[in-house]
Amino acid sequence: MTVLNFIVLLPILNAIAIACGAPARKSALLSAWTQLALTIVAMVGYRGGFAYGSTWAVAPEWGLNLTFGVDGLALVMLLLTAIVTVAAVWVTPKIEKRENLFYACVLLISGGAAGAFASVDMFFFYAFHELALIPTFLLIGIWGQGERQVAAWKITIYLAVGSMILLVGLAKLYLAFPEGARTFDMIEMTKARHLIPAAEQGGIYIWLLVGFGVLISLFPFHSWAAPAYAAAPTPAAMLHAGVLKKFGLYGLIRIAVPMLPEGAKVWMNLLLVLLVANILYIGLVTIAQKKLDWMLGYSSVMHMGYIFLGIAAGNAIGITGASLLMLGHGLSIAALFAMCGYLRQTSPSLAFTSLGGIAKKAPFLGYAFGMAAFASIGLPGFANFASEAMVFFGAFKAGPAATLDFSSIQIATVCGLWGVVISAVYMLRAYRQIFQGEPQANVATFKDPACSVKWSVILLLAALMVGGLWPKSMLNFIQPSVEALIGK
Amino acid sequence: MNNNDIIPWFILLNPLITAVLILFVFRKNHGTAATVSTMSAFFGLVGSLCAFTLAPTHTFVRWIDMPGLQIPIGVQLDHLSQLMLLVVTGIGFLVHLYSTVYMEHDESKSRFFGHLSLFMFSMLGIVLADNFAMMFIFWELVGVSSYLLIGHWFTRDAAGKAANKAFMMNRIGDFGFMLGILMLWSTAGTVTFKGLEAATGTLTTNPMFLTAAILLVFCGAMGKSAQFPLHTWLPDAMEGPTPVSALIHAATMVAAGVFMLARIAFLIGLSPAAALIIAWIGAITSILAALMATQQDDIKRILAYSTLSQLGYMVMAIGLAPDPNGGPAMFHLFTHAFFKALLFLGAGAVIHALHHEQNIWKMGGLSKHMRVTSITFLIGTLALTGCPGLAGFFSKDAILLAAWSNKPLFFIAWSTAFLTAFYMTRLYIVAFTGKERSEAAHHGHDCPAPMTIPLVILAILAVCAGWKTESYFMSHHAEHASHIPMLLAICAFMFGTFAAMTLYKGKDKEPLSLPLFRNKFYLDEIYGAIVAGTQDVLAYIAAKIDSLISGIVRLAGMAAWGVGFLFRLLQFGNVQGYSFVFGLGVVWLIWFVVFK
Amino acid sequence: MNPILFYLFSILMLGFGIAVVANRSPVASAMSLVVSFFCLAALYVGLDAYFLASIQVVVYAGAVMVLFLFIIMLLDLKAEQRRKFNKLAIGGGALVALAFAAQLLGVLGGHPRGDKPFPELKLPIGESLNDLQHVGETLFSLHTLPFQIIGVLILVATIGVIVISKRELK
Amino acid sequence: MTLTLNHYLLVSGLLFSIGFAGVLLRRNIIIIFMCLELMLNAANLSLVAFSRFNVGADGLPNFNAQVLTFFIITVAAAEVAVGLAIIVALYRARQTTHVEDITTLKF
Repeated sequence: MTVLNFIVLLPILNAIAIACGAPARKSALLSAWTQLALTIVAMVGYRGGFAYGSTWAVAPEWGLNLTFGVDGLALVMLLLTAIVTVAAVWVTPKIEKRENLFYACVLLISGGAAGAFASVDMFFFYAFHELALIPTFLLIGIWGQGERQVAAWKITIYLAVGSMILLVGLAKLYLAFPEGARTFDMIEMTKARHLIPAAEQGGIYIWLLVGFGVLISLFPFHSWAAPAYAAAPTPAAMLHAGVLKKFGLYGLIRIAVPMLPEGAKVWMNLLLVLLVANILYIGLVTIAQKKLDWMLGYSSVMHMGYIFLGIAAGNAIGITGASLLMLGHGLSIAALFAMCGYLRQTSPSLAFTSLGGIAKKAPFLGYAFGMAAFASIGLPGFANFASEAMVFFGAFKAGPAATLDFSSIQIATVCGLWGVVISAVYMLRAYRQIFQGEPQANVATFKDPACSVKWSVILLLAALMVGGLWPKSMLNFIQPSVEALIGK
Repeated sequence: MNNNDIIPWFILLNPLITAVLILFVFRKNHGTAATVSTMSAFFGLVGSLCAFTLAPTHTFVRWIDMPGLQIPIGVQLDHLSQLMLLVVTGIGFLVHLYSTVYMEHDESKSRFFGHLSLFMFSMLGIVLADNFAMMFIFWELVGVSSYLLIGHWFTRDAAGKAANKAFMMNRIGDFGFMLGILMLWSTAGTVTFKGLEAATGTLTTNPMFLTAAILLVFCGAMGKSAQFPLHTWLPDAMEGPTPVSALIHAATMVAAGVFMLARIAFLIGLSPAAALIIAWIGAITSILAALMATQQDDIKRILAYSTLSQLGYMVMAIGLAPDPNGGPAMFHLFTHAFFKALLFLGAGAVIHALHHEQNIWKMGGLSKHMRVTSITFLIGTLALTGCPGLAGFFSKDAILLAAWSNKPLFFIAWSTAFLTAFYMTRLYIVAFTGKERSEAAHHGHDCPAPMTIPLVILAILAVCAGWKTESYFMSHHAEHASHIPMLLAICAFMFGTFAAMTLYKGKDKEPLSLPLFRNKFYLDEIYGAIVAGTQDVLAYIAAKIDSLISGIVRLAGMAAWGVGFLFRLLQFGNVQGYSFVFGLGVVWLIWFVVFK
Repeated sequence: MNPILFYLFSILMLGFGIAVVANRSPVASAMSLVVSFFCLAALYVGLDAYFLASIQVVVYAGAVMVLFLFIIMLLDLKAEQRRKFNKLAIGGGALVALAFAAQLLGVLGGHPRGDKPFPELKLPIGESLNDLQHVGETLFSLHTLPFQIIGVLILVATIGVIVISKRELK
Repeated sequence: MTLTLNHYLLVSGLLFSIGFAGVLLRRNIIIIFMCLELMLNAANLSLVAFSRFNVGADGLPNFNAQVLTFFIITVAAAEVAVGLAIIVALYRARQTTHVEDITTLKF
């Protein structure tokens, strides 16, 4: 029973305990904090390669065994999950109806994500993610706001279809290996990746790309994201936007990039077109939004474009940058959704016109939201900037040097750079309309959030600053594992 | 890391620590915040004074260290940065001292000083940066701190909008800057200046590429130093408190662009095409700004346009004579920083005394009551307009000399000099001489000591900054330059001042009104239309397309309902019909099986 | 069984079958159905299936038709008045039936094995075909399970009838 | 001419078509029910014909078919009973045996 098993099983067991009647908020907080502590212990004790391995043979005849194992990249993802879980549980306001089921669902999502990141077995990697799908549906459907049923149904059906496509892709990948070398263990698969015939890789890659793309809200498959986050209760939005979306990207980096290099080359241009659309088109859509929660939903969809740019670059710099950006974006979007949830108490509609001058009444919130906003648009000093810079450097390096006719990936980098301007436009416009100016009538009684919201936001921002001011702390984990995956 | 390597790190990190202390510890007690901030500015000045004497050093820390990408955070003390340190910390300290009184009864004083220290940290970061990536980091941090300071009185909508506009323009500039860095880095393989200097061989293989890269990097400078297309944010930045305008929008931040160009002067030298374009953009900015300044009524707006114009001068100088030691541009930057800060602080004193009255036509006859302020303001005006013997004259003369080889540019430079003399004299005469035009002007009085002392110090500096310091900036001495440019410069000064005197002596309202200049060539409206036309329209279209895409997704749901509806129609309720259909099926089946 | 009898009875059967369909009054249809069953029993005898012939007469002609007549009496059905004819339905129905018959002829036309005469029965001299014994034997030896199921089915049917026809207990 | 299997099959087919036409054409449920019986008996006839036609090794007709016919008859009896009960219940509910009046399951 390694520390990793505890990290994964803790939230799931706690969820069951809470569902059976344990005191909801207290045990959820306890479980979240212990999960964070254990993750930090695991990170401190990490010495490289795949650590904390443990296997349970579930169905030996099919080669199905629940193996856990973690490398640097997965550890950083577990850290992200732990931090966002602590913040999500801590920031939840008083729940009136069925509090136990609420916290059970939140912990199940966190457990599902942690399980997915920690599992080395492709089957359970997929299964753990599915575990997190249903609690999201329940959270949005029961405790959400606005037209929550529609949003809940939409996100669940959309992601279910996405998972189906993904399942087909994974199955094709499994079958692409010659008879003898078939295994679910991702480490062996990465070692035996040369056995996959080059011709088939394109076919498999597109399934994985579309499957993961739906889970990550890549351009054409993004219409579930904004309504779901607008309708979701705060912790659900934080956990889903912050952590669960990273599952798709982690999957791409862990499976698609190392095992299907030719496939990546075949579909490179399509991926570039989609991610440029993700950045520019969704950026413009974000500008057109009139409500804060919708805007944050779309902005999180837009930032996926940068991570995809890093992955499309295919070199060590780009992918390391993309992994760090996953951490940075997860933390910043979680902080933004936490505060957006708190703002919802003054004006449920969260429309820009109905909010104004909040910084005067709630200076801490004004400052914290400002920092989170600046972090998400890539201000140096936060993890987002360091990682976005590496993504741009990596992506630009993937094209030819010293010529003015840029290759497709370099043009995508230029569009990505312009995306930084677009994100500044919508984020600052929102910040000015909500926080600056004279306080409006309905804001008169507004005051700074209670210490639970305050300290969870501080925790998220502190993690962001550590990642930003001293990125080597995270890069020491990510870099070796990325280089192990795709070579120098 | 022997002990004098500590000094540059101390200079850099001291304001950051102060900012963190103020914003998180001294949030409530404003008094201590002001003193802590001013003390740290003083230590910064002392540090940079002794750094001035040090031999050039270069120490760095590895920030991002990957096989293909090494981004260090390093401090580089050399000829250029030692001088700039003096300018930044010197004026920074004086502004800190000045604003302890100016922001006396502002209810969020600690936040102001916190942001001021944050700005000092980011500005010093740019000055000490030894590579492009670190410079870009502090470039954005300077943009954010100017956003925070412009938007200090955020309850006023105008301030919020101005802060947004400033940050947006800087961001557009940074877009080009980052792209330029990427292009240079992908070719040279390194971001450090020393590395780029070593890799000039590989850079010049494709001259077109090098020109494009330099112009993109210059795009960053345009954003920060408010050059022609991206200049409209500077006049609006006057929404911020006056010390902010003095420190940021006169002396230091806007000069960052010029400093960066000086830092890569060796690159500009390699591509004459880029140098010429830079020179022309600088010239256009200076002439436009000078024309606009002649028609403004707000004292701070006039000074803002004058800064714009002088910045155009410096950029033109960099374009004409790129010199690793700084050349005429840095010389002008050095002198301009002092007298422009002096003018802004003087204007601040006037505004403070007249209870936030900024319209010069409401002032008049201030020299009678505010003796020290008006004398120092006069010295600043003369220095700026290029009165022989004062600092401005020497640096402007150096630029005119450099422009002498390119006649059209010289003509533009000369007419700008003339216009500068014109609008500055107009300002002085209307504001300080003649009779009081408003009741507030009547009992204006000199400000308390901490405000007037910086004025006096800056006045002294404005006078003697030009003497014998020119050689510091010139790496190679022009053997014997012709004297014609100097004579023409003196004529420009005299004609300008004389014209302004005759036109504005004893006038009560603006004699000549040129709406084109008054409304700033309608550039703000044009930009507004462009942004509204492209971005908002595109955003609207994008939102519509997005609802279309989500419609398609809903279509899938509708399709399922439609198919369900079709099959429902099969149950038409008539028993005969069912048996008939059944019969048909049987007959068809038999036919299919047996006879086909 | 000589062909003449076969033709007689089959024509009678088909004729009364058509009578069942064509008659206005349900009682007339019922009576023609009974006669049709008798002719069918005769055909069974022609095919040496004496036990089945008797069962046919007893169960069908006897029990089933009595039920029908009982129900017709209970519901006091009148002869149908002239209802408006739905030309299309009538035509369609007739067409399908004719098509079916035509197909049948086609199939039988192409069925050579059916043209051989019925083979002779090898019986020990003097005895007639004791088919009742043989049917009983096969019933209770090969088809025991279906037999049980049929028993249960009959039971279920009777209970069902009682439940359905019971008046609603308000 | 001597009787062959086809004759019997032809007769049973004709009987079946008559029954089937009856079901299609008539509007009265009782009559439809009777025609249904006709169709069942047509099937029985062809079964018995086959039973007589396939004389086994022991020279006796194949009695399985006859047992099957026996089962069909019993099932038909049960079916008539239940069918008529339903018709009675239907009549009590709707006072009609006319097929076109009973369309509750219409869409």
